[in-house]
Amino acid sequence: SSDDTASGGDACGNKIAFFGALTGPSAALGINENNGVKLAVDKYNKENTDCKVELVPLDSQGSPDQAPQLAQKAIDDTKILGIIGPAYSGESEAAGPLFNEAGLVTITPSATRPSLSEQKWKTFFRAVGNDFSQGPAAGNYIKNVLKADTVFVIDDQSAYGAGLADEVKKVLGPSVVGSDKVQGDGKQVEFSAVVTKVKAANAKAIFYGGYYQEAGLIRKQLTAAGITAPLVAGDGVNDGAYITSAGAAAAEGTILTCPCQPAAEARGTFVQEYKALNGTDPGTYSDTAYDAANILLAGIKAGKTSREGLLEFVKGYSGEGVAAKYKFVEGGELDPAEVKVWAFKVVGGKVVPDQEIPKS
Amino acid sequence: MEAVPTREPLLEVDKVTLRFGGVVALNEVDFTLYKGEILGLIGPNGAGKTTCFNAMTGIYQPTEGQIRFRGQKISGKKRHQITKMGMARTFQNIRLFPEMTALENVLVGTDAHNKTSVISALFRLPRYWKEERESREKAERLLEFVGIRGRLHEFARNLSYGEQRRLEIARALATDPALLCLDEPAAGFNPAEKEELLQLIRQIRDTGVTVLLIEHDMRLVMGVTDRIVVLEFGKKIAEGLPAEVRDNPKVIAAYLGVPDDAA
Amino acid sequence: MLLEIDDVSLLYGRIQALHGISLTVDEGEIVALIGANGAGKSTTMRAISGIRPVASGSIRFNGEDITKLRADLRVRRGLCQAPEGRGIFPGMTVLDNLDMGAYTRRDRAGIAQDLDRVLNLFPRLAERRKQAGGTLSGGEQQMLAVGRALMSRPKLLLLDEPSMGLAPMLIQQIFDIIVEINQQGTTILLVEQNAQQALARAHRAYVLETGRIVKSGTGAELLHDPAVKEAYLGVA
Amino acid sequence: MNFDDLFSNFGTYTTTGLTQGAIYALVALGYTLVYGVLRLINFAHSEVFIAGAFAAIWTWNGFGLDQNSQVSGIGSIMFYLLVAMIVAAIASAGTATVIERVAYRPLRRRNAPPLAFLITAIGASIAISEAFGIWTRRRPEGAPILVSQDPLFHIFGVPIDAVQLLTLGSALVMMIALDLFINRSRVGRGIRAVAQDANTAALMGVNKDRIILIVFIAGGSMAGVAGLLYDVRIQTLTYSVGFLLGLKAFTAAVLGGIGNLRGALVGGLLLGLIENYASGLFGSQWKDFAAFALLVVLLMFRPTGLLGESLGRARA
Amino acid sequence: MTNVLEKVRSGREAAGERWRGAPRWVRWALLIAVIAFFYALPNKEFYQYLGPIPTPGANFTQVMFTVSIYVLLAVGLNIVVGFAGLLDLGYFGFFAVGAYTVAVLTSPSSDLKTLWPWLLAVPVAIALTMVSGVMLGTPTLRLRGDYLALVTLGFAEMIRIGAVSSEFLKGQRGFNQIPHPPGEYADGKPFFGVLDARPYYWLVLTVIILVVIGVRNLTHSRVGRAWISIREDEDAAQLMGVPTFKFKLWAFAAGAAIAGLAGALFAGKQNFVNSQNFELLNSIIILAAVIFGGSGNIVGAIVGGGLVAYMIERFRGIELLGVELYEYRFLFFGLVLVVMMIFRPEGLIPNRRRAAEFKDRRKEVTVGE
Ligand SMILES: Nc1ncnc2c1ncn2[C@@H]1O[C@H](COP(=O)(O)OP(=O)(O)OP(=O)(O)O)[C@@H](O)[C@H]1O
Ligand SMILES: Nc1ncnc2c1ncn2[C@@H]1O[C@H](COP(=O)(O)OP(=O)(O)OP(=O)(O)O)[C@@H](O)[C@H]1O
Ligand SMILES: CC(C)C[C@H](N)C(=O)O
Ligand SMILES: [Mg+2]
Ligand SMILES: [Mg+2]
Repeated sequence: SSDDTASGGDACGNKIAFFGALTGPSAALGINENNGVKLAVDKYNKENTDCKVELVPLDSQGSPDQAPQLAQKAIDDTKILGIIGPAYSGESEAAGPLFNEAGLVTITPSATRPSLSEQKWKTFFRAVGNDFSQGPAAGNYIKNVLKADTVFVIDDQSAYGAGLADEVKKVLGPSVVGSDKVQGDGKQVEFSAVVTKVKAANAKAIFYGGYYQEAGLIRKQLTAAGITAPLVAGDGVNDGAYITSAGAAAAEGTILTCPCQPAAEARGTFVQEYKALNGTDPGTYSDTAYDAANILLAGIKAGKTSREGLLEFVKGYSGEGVAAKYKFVEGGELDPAEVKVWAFKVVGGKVVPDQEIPKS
Repeated sequence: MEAVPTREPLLEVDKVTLRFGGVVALNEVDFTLYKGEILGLIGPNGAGKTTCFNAMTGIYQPTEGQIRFRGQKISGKKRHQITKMGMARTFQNIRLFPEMTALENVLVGTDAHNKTSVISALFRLPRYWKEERESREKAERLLEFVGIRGRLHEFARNLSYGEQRRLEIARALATDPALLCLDEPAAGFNPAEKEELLQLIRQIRDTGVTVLLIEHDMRLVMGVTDRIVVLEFGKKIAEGLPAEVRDNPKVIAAYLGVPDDAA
Repeated sequence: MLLEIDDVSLLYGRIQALHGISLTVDEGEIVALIGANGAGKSTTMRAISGIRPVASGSIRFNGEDITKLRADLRVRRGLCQAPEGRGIFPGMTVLDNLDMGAYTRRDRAGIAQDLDRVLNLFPRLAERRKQAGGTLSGGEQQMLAVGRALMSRPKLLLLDEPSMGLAPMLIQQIFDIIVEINQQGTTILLVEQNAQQALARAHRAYVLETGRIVKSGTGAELLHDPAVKEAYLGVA
Repeated sequence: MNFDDLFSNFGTYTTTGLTQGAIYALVALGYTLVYGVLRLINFAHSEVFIAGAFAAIWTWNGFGLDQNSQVSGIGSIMFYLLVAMIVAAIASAGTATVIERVAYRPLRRRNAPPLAFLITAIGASIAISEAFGIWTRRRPEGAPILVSQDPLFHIFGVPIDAVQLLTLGSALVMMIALDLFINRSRVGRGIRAVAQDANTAALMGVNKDRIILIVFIAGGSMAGVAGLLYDVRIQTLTYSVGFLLGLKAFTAAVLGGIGNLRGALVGGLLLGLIENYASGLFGSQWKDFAAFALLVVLLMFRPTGLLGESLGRARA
Repeated sequence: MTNVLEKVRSGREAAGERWRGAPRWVRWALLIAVIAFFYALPNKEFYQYLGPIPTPGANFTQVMFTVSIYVLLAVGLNIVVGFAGLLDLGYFGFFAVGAYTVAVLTSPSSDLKTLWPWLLAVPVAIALTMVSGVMLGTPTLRLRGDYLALVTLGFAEMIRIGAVSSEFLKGQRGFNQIPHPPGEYADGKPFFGVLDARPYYWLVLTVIILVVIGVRNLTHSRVGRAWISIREDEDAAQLMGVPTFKFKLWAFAAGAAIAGLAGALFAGKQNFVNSQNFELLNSIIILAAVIFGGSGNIVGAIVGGGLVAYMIERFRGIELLGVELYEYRFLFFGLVLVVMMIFRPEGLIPNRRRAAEFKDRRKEVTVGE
């Protein structure tokens, strides 16, 4: 739902929009981000009571099918100067051309599919690392920390999940003893065949590329069948919703990666402020989204109240946020030097930071 | 009843046997239908008359034997091909197109010989216009002929039983058959109506159509047929001129019973 | 009065098939209903048995107003119809079909007895007791439909063209059966195209034309009525 | 194609396939019954199933059990299973009844064409499914682990667990009971009669509405039990799973021969097996593909399913 | 309640009667006015005066494009379901075939790398969908009624899964940079751009008009009668000389071709096509649209397709008590289907055939009584 506590335009009437899933099967991650953006706008408006910025939430439900329509809606509203999002890779793919054509700047805090930056969209910016960093990191963690020499790799065939799994496989090489693909989007709930395969492969670790809903079900069914090998998964699973889906007992010990740092480590008073506004702890990408919003807001503050102006501003931006330092290189990627990948672990029914992983 | 005008065979049923599991519905049935005649096919209930029709029109394949129509074997032919060859039928249990009007039901029949293709219909080429006009005229003529012209635009579903039977005949005639097979067309008619039907069948024959008639009403059968074939338990037990058949003791025993009704 | 129909009209969509029909059937009678194709005979039967709602008028059965009663409840009160077009359950065996006739009955012994009676009446059915109803020949189905109606032991039996599709020998037989069960106490309302036979056996009869009763009288009267003769018996 | 995987795990694929198939079969019965009597693909039957599955979970929640609870003691496990089964059956049968009353009966009264029924069925299905989705905020609900999936014993080296026994056992028992009911009882005969010719059945004294209600209740209860078994096996329930499961169950019904009760069983089990074998052979993502491919191929050779139609008439 | 309904019905019928009774030129004028209205509709200068009709939560022109695609699909499916009586639950599968054909032939992400222009790919897409219609139809059209329904549904699902899982069709990763239809303004800007949906809408609208004329011609001919006779009684149709299999295949192929065309138009506008565009629910929505509007009637199908697609989009941006109704759109959609069917089981604008029936009845009465 879209309660706009942070909104409130005025004479200036400038707006920014968040583009991502706020409802639907993978909404948890989108809500994390939207809350971060909300905080940024809220703070901005408190400081600039004379010229506020309104936040427009655009709920894509994570579906590429909805994305072009929604992008068009954002483009039609000429007061919208920039977009935080799209949050997922699939919808980014579908909406990107429209934003590019309209010259409406987008900063995604989370869509990690590498090829997004290769489309020659001049409006695309990514505030996190991509799966070329996350994938190898996850693979290295499995190899070096878990020391698993037999790994079973599963993915959900999504734009994001399949790509990530491929990167992991590249790093693990021959230790991948089996792999399988499942259907995402809530289309599959019965994974007995996967379980059978994992069991037969006698894997010491399992990697899953996809989103938290399916990951939870797979973990649950693996555990029920007596498989105790740890599950490793990427940022798409990195949320408490995964634990709800898998059940606390089964989820325990799962390793989750993210090309980001723990939100709890964010600098300054971010964590407290976030909690005060949203009533929950920040989740994966809450801080990145907050930072991305701040980049746009900084531009607006600097008087870049046209789309071209803001786009130029973002392109040339360089500065420090609560999660990282931001500077965009070619294709809109975050400066590789600034990319960090972290591993998290489910302990006691909570996702807690485990350690930073070297990227290669 | 004078004898058959020509002896040119139109339909030859040649030692046809048809079994359903244990039931032998037709047992070496053998008869010939000549051009221009009206042949009656009679026999007790369950004797195999309808089954014989079904074998002729391609609904069942004979277990043994052959059926030849205009010298060609029927077996292996598609149902619609058999119709195009010139055989048409009505059904004992009425099978109209219930949600089509009487007119359209007949038009489907006329379409059997029309050639309008999807392309010429799509672009309304001249052939389309010509065939539509001719078909419509023909259909109206046929409805007039069977006496339900007034119900042109009525859905077939809404016609009474008797009207539906008439429509079935009109639709069958619309396919320009050489042979018209009528399965108990008079069922559900009262004697006066049967009288009309008798006239109708004669008229049909007079337009050059050969008629094969299944009917239980002996007055009608005697009144209209040129020859009669009698089946019992799937076997042919008699064949001949109406008067001969009527007096055949076998037929009386198997079928007619006390001959008061047949008078 | 077992059955009393008063001023019944009936519509099919916008077509009015019955225009204020009134007729009565007394306990123990055979009443015949004759008329041309489309006159509304079957429609009258449908109104009585309740598969078609009437637009106006009333139907009383056995002293009770059944105008608005559901069809199956009318059967429970002893009113049974053998429908036009036979209504055989095609996927059920001959025996199952006959059993369905006795659906509302609970007296096992009586049912068994009636089953024997029907199978005796129609030995062909006995022969085919396991055959699916839908594969019977037309005449066989007709026997089954009549036999099934007998199985319900109705007070009033509605027969819609019971002789249709039957061989001459059987027609004779069917009419004999009708008289016989009538003598055993079943009242009968009979629709027949075989008007000669029907009128000869009916106590009373009605003539229907385009949804209206145009004539009534005893069977013998109508049998000799010249107009009826011409219209329905054919000029013999 | 991974024949290795298929052959080395053939036993496990078989047992899991049969278990899944048993659930399909139970749901398929509801489709087959309603189809047989009303000639209607009751699309809303998937939601009848979902209602039972949720009812079971909520019953456990009512006893204070959530997905993280551990229950021990055969007595209390049996108790929880039994209570939930009854509640699920009632909830499903109730949902089915409501659907029949609200969505289908008015159409019957109006003599609506068959396609209209299909659309109300679809409409009812979408609406109910969405209602569950909104109610559960589109989140999955976890079920407590009541029955352990640790192997009880091995047959030819294939582990067999209690969930599998429970599922297959209940499905078989329910199915035999239903078969006897339809083929041996008077009401069963009434059901078959309405299936073939409802008007004539009314002329025989059969109360059509009552028969239809019975059919919905019978099919509904089966679906409810299937819902419970699903919960026990999968341990998680999302509002949207009904659609695909329902589709599979209907596929199973058609595979076996729609309107044919035994066909539903055969079709369900076959479908479960094929899905699992295909998962092994081609990968899990091809599982549903295999299910539908099986359907297409089988119908090409047997246009009325494996065992043919029986409740209603074979279409002429 | 029934009274009101009765009144509505008689009012509608009266309107229908008047329409049929009106002189030819009046009907033409009205028709042209309606068509002109729809051409004008996506212009903001026009629709801003239309009160609640424009969608508040989404770009109205985009919505109209979606609506027009659904209308086109409904017109195509109506041939299959409404006329030939073949229950096709997987119609959207053909739409997918059309869209994918264009994608594979034109997109740089395709393995083929043919990079055709859009226009060249369209006839191939239509031909290929027709072929796929025939390929699906040949083995399955022997099946009757609901078996066919399930097989077609299975087919659509197989296409979707195939698209998700096969390397060649790129799954969710999809195809991007699919080119647009050709054409330039005087100043060299492309006529079919990314942001303005109007040209696409106009294109589809024009296609719809042409397709409707074609379908109308077919149904008023031997071909249409063959379809309807098959729907009514297939056996009897065969015995009346209708090559039923051939005409069923034609119905299937014609329906498929229209869906393929719709898919090609969609891909040309969308720029990006992936497996998530082809959910099973879409097939069901279109079927619902056809029957909702009145199956067997072209106008009914158009109205049904338009209303259903519009209805779903209309919920976007409406808030009630702080919740956006868009989330509840399918709940409402489902309820509307149920309620509508209960009150108008024959669809909003039923069969023209019934109208003919009434007309001639009127004549009968004046003659007979
Ligand atoms: N599909 C079938 N399966 C089994 N028996 C069948 C089948 N079709 C017909 N029969 C049997 O074959 C015999 C011949 O039936 P047919 O319909 O040809 O009789 P008929 O001569 O037309 O009788 P009627 O005058 O009563 O219509 C009947 O005894 C019937 O029961
Ligand atoms: N289902 C229906 N819908 C619309 N009109 C119908 C329907 N059934 C019958 N009719 C019409 O009602 C009138 C009376 O039909 P009915 O079947 O009662 O005639 P009938 O006297 O039994 O004739 P027959 O001797 O031909 O059986 C006929 O004009 C018929 O067209
Ligand atoms: C929100 C994130 C988990 C999204 C994911 N990284 C993607 O690319 O789709
Ligand atoms: Mg016969
Ligand atoms: Mg009648």
